[in-house]
Amino acid sequence: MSNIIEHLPVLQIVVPLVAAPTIVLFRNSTLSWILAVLASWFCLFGSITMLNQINGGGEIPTYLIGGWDPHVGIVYQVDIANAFILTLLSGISAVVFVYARTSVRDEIPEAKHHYFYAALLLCFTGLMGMAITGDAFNIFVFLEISSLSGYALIAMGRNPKALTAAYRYLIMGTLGGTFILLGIGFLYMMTGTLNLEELSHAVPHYAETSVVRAAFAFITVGTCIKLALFPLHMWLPNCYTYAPSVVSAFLSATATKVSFYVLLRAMFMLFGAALIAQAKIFLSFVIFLALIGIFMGSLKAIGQDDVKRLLAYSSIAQIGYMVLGLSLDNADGLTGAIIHLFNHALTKGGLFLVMGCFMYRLNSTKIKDLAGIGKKMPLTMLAFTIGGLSLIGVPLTAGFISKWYLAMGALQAGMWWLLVLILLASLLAVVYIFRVLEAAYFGTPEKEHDVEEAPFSLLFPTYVLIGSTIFFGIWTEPMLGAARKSAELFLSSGGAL
Amino acid sequence: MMILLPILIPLCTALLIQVLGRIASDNVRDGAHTLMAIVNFYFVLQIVPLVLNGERPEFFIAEMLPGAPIYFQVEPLGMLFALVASGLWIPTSVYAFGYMRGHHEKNQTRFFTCFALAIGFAIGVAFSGNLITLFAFYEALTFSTFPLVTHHQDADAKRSGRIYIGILVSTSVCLLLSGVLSVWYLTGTMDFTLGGIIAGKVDDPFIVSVLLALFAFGTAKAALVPFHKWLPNAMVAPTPVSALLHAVAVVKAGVFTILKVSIYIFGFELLSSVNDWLMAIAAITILFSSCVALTLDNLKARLAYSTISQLAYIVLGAAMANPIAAMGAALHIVMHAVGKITLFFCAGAIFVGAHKKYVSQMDGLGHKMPWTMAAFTLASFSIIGLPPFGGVWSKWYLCLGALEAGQVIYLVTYMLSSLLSIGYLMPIVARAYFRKPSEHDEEHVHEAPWMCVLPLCITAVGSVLLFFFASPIRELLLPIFEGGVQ
Amino acid sequence: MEIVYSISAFGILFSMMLALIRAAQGPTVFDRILAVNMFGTMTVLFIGVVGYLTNRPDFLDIALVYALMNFIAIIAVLRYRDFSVDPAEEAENHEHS
Amino acid sequence: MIIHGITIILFLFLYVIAIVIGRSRNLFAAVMLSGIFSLISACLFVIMDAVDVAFTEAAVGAGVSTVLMMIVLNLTSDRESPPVQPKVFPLLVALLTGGVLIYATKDMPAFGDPEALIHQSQTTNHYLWHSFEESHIPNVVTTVLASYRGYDTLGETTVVFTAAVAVMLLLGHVRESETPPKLINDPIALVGAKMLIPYILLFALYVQFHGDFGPGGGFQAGVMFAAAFVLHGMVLSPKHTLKAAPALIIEKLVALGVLLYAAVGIYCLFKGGNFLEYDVLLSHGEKPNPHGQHIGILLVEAGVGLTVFAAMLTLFYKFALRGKA
Amino acid sequence: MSLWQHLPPGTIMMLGALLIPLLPKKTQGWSAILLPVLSMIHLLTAFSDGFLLNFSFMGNELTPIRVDRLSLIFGYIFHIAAFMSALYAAKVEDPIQHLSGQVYAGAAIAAAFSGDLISLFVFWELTAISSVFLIWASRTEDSLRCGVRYLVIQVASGVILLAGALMLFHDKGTLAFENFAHDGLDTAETVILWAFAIKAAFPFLHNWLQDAYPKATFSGTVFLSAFTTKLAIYALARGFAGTSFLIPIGCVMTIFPIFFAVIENDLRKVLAYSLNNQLGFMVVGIGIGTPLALDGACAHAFAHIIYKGLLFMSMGAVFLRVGTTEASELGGLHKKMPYTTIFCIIGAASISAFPLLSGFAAKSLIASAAAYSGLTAVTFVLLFASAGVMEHSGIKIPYFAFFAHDAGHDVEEAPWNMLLAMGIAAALCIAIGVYPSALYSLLPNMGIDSHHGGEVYNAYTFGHVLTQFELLVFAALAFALLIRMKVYPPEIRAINLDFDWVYRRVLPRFVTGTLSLFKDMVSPAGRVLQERTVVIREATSEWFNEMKTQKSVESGYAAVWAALLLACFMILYMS
Repeated sequence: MSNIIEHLPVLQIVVPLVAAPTIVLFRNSTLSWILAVLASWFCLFGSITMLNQINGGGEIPTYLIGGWDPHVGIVYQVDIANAFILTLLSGISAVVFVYARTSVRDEIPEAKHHYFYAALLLCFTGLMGMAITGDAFNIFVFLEISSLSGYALIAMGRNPKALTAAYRYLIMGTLGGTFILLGIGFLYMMTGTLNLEELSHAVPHYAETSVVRAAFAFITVGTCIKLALFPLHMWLPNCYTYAPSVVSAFLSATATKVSFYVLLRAMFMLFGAALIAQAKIFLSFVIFLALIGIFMGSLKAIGQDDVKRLLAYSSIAQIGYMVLGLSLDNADGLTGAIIHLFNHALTKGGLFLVMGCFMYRLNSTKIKDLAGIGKKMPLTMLAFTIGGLSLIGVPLTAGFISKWYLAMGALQAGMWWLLVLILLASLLAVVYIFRVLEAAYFGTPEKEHDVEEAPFSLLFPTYVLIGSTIFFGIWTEPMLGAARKSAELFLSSGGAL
Repeated sequence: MMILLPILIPLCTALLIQVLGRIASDNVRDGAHTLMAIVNFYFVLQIVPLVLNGERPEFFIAEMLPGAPIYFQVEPLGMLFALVASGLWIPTSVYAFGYMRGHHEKNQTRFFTCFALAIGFAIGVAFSGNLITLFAFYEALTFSTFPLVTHHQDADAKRSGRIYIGILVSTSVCLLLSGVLSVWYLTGTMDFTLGGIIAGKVDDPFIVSVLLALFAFGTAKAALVPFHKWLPNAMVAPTPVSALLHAVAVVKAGVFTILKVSIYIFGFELLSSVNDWLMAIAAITILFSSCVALTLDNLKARLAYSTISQLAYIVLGAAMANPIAAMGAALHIVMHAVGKITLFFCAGAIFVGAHKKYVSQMDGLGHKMPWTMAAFTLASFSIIGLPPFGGVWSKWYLCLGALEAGQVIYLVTYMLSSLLSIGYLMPIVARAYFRKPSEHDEEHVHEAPWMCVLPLCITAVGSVLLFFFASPIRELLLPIFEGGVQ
Repeated sequence: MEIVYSISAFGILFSMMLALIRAAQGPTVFDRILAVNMFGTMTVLFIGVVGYLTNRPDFLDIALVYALMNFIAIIAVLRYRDFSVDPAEEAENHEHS
Repeated sequence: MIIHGITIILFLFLYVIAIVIGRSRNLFAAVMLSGIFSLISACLFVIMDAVDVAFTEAAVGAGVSTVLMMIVLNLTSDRESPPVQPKVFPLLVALLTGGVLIYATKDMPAFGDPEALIHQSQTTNHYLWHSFEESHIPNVVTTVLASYRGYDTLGETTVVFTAAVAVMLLLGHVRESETPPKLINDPIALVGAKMLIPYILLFALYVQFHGDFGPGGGFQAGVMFAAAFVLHGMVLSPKHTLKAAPALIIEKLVALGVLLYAAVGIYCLFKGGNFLEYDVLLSHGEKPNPHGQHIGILLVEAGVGLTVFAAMLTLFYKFALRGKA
Repeated sequence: MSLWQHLPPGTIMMLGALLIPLLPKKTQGWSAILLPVLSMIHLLTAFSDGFLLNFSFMGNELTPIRVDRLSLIFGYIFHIAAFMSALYAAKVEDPIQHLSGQVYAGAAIAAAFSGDLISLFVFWELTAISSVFLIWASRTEDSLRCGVRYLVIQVASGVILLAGALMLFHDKGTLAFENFAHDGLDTAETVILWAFAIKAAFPFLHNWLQDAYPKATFSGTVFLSAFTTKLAIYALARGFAGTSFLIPIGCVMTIFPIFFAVIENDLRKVLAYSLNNQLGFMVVGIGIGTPLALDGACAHAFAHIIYKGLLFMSMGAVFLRVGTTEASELGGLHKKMPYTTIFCIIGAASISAFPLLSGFAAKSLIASAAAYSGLTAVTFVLLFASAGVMEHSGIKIPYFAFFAHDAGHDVEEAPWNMLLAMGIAAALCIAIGVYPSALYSLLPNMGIDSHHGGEVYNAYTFGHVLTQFELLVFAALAFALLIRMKVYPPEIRAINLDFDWVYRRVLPRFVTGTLSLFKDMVSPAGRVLQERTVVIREATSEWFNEMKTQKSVESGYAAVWAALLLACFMILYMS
């Protein structure tokens, strides 16, 4: 333990990983919460430190777990993209875990609190692990951790439908996980290595083999299931709708994002160089899927009566944006995808936290129950408004930055029509956000409900996230810089996909 | 920092109002509102000497996008717009005080909050130092005014609110943002630069035309013809909103944007090669909306169409791509603002005092509401462009600009529009003064509360004063148009 | 020796097949339980044979585990299967499927 | 050649079973058959020389899974409701996925092909040729599992822990059945089981520690340990077992196992090494340090065993103590 | 330069007028009389011939005050007219009329002293704005509409002036209001001429006059008759003196109103037509453009303001007392309103150019000037027109109003202030007629008759007087004859439409037509869009509902999708 900084990469994972069993050991609600929060804060501190270091031109030395060489053991190789995602994950957790205290007390039976926090931490650990690791199989292991805990967390929703939702997610998730595992297995079979770095060098040599291609297909579909790309999104709406507020917020902000990151990594670092010839047709196919996802998600969001569900569908649309950025295959588009990943996480996380506030006070997130709530819970509603604006992509909010870059990407790719579609789609966001705003501010409640403003312990974390959407919409340098560098890293490491 | 104050003060005012709305009496809240308006105007005035001295005070907030920061810079045009918006905020705040009380409106705290926000964003538009900042505040302005449009919360208000937000946002996102993006993509900069930034970078007239179309139609706040519908719809809002926002701040933000884009993004030289169709559209807008105004009975709707037509004056001025016309356009922002705000004030005062909103009901109001109708008359003259009212000067430069551009037809358009505006404004005056009021009115009509009447008298007098004291405004603007005017 | 091991291996496989058919067909619960039990036994034998066939006698460890597990599984079936259902009905059900 | 023949026959069995399971609406039959399925696959693993996997498959797939599934069947109906989606869908899924998989085999190196890169790679070579000198453990699988890729194993242990947490989260607060299921009134089973349990436990310990030399290790041992308790719970009643192994303690053991594993890693940090760098244990500074490796592997295997055992038992408790809905 | 010299003449009236509404109702009218007096004093004391005030404003060099003889004579007469009108209206209890009347007069005066086109435009428009209230003040439905029409046309004149000024400024860089007729007219100057032409009621542009004047209040008409058109005459004299094509225009102007006047029933409208006809004389004078002709135009304007004011005053008195000026409703008032009758006859005689009355003194100047310039035809036309004037104004007005058949109105004589105003006007008519050289001395060229060796023109030569008498006698004969033979157009209550159908009918139709055209063009698209959105909404909502109902199959479908996608990607990667 000579230098904690030196071990930061692994501590990012180990600290929450250790915290989870510790929580189970102590079986105390408050203590669980404190431990979870501390763990997430530690991770946030760690990832920011690493991000700063890399952003400042430094490098994080490859971390050899068990002291073994990369080709023998497992290594953590933190680059800018890793650090970026880690910062996002731990940042979201650091806020959501704080928020969890009040919300969990409201939604989860006391006796299960410690399990809940343990699962939350495990999920967090899994996602962090997927993001940081430099080993293909290790990705799968952490995917399993995050998925399993995710299923359980979703099932904790009060609505009985939460169980079914979780079950469906389990089926789909397992399918995805299996596909990914198959893909990794195939790759290992052909190359004899699991180290991503080595894989990326080795795979191009075997790009022509059916095994590697099948591996690519499996990994692509597997990650697409996990990130809920249209048409593999079906598990998502119910999960986000019926999960406990904290879980909705946490998963919506992190789970799909990490999957996207994995897809990104696989696409650019493994497949990119290998499949140059297939790039064009492949990309147009993905653009097609992404666009359908964007429009379908937005359109369905418009039709929803439950705001959580609405947000869930909007997530599908936003995922479409990210994938779109990926498939544009240029620096701006990719930057857009990565920064949208970040911004959307903040925004959607914040919005789901707002939903948590409503759940706490109203026990419902149905639009008709929210009628006229703007007056009773002005601060909560203000948070929703800001988040909604960010979702729409209004300037000075984070959402704008990402849409900007996506649009620039479309321009750079010479696709004017795409620019138009992107902008049109963000109008759909206006429609569904304003449906809620209209009801909340200008609707007349069916019956006068006597509710108060959400408690500070909920509002504060909500505002941290919501505020950050504004902060990162104006002071974009650190994150945008990281996103851009990540994009460049991806583009240079795999060649142009 | 100093130039940030006029933007921040209204935003803080919004906050203050929210707080006061909860803890203090309504009078305290509204008093604070007025006070802050005055303070704000004071700070705006502080900047004027700097700008007159040729300085361009600037303030850098953050590098939002690399090379496209959130950045404020005060140049004469923006200074002018800020002066108008913040200056007219004071009478409007007093007026709103009286109006909202007189009308027993609900949700007044929200109203004043959004109001202050809108002013802040409008000044933000004015002080924007580059296109992206301008776009940001333009959008913010849209959203901050939405609650004001739907203020009454009834079905009508909601419907109008949807149209309002629908048109404004869809145009700004689909067209204006595309335009901004394209400019950025094509030129790599978005800073406002005298002489334009596109010139020299893009030479295909088709692309320039498309860009121009994106900006002209994207700025739906300027209410060019296919996208003008939101403005009449916005009239469901309480009158102070119609007055300050939908006659001054919001719509002027639109034309201000077009003006700025034409001067600083396209540059006159480039613009003059592709401006034909835009001028035609603007001219059509002028005539069309004037004609529509002639047929409307609802006073506020009529004024709204009049506003559309007057806005198109400015767009036409901007489109004519010469310094003189642009000067006229800039002047018209001021002149029309003062005139139109008075008209709306009057419409509101009539609503408060007489509960009338249709022209056909306004017989004989002049005797019961002498001050209001006198102000209405004066402001009408100003809108028509008669001397000795401020409207003359802007029209003078606009027409001169039309000649400069070699477009006599648009000179005729301006002239014709003046006549049409007589057609839709003067009958109201005539009715009010020279028709017998109905017997019912004898008892129920009374002058609006003094808080409503005082501001409208002030602005009416202001429209006269602007005729005599227009020179400073010209002095202020002259640096932009150096060499073009005289 | 190898021949012997081979023949026994195939013999065991054949018996496994028979057990399998019974387990698949049923039609009663008892048929299935018995078939599974028998199949487990066959597996133990089979692993033993294969172990010798491939010269890896340490596979017997595994065979041991199988025997244990087979026992436990059968206990579980007995313990948790509700035998109150009429076997005939069970058979009928099977017809339908 | 013979082996090939056997393999083919076993695979045929697998196909048949899979199809029968797919077509059957009788869940009891399906459970029985899936037990057989896992036995056959275990045989296949053995033939493919993946004995550790076969071990696990037998213990978990054939044993504990069957038990748990029986318990579940006991709680619900054993008839599957007719499917909602068109029947052609599952076929489509199978065909498409299978098609891709079959396509993938086109360029696949032949099984056991010594020229295949997987056998030629630096990684494999290191495992095969250097593992003994580095850890003095003859079973390469154990070294890879617990040391080279010990971090993955920590992850897998965490997966088990996660599963346990998930189950506890979902079933943590179930009402216990009011009328406990009837005891098996069969003295043979009772006596047989009672006699067997100590040997199972002993065998489990053997598996735990024999992992260094042959197939076995924490995972398998944990399952065996749990199997003994499960047997106890079945022939007597889960409530009796609870007295021997209180649920609360077992739950804590799940966590403790993971903690033990992680603690080893963290201890390595404190000793100045990297995470899970066993070389620093019992170190005099030399490298490689087989003693350190050895003790490290022993400890983490213990952790794994602990977690797996406790997790399995927890699962059993949660299900077995649950009354029929 | 004192402060007073910075105030253009007439501004005192305008500013003072603003105070009128603040005074007690009874005193408003009386105090209004003071304003022209004060303003006159201001004019006389502060300015002298040749005074110029230059200053720079909005980047333009402006000359808001320029005093020369041409402007002075109009300044004087405008003051006189304002005074008379104010006196006439003194008892009216309507602040708006006093206010607008004074502003109107003041603006006209100021316009006459404007040295540049912007100032001219400002006051030009101000006359339009202020005068319209005098029309509206009748408070009838008719007058309200008419006022708007009037305003539109007046402002149109203003904006055309503005356009012309702009074009001039753009072309030549000057805004000076000088004689534009030196070297032909270019576009800008033509445009300016059009502006003047509207106000001067040139043929086909004249209808506002006959439309509006009869609809104004009885006192308002008096104001109206004095300023607007005469200001235009001033402007023409200043800017277009010697523009020869004004001569035929003027001739037409003198002739055609006669016919309309003869058939018109409303006597005020008759007067309005006759006003038009009188303007024709002045336009001819300006068109001829010789110093004498210009003097004639000015003198005629001067005299005309007085006698036409007088006639309108008398008709106003009738209107006030009887409530109408329809000839068919009037008659026999001479017994009830003897003074008014007398004053009216003086006015009528004056306009008919009886010698010893002002009309004669003025008109003969123009006729002579025409004759001197060798424009024989013009001279004859003017003669004919004079006869026509006699016909409709000189005889018809007094005859039908005060004599003819007795309509039996039992009314009082006009109030004393009105009589006084009429009296002053009548006195002036006579004074000028008797002693024309006083008027001549005020003229821009002092009435110098260059044809007769540079002496002041002498109207009372034998030839002049004789010709005039012959003319008058024949006209009177003709009238008597026509009446006798019952062929004189009867007084029918009807509105005679002439050119004004253009803006009464065509323009509104044009507006509504364009609008409906627009609607036709735009609304189908809008409707289609609306329908489409409805259709889309319905379709999508159906789709939503469908999607909502399928629940349990989702994961099954998802698996199928996954497999399909897998195959797709596989194919893509293989290709």
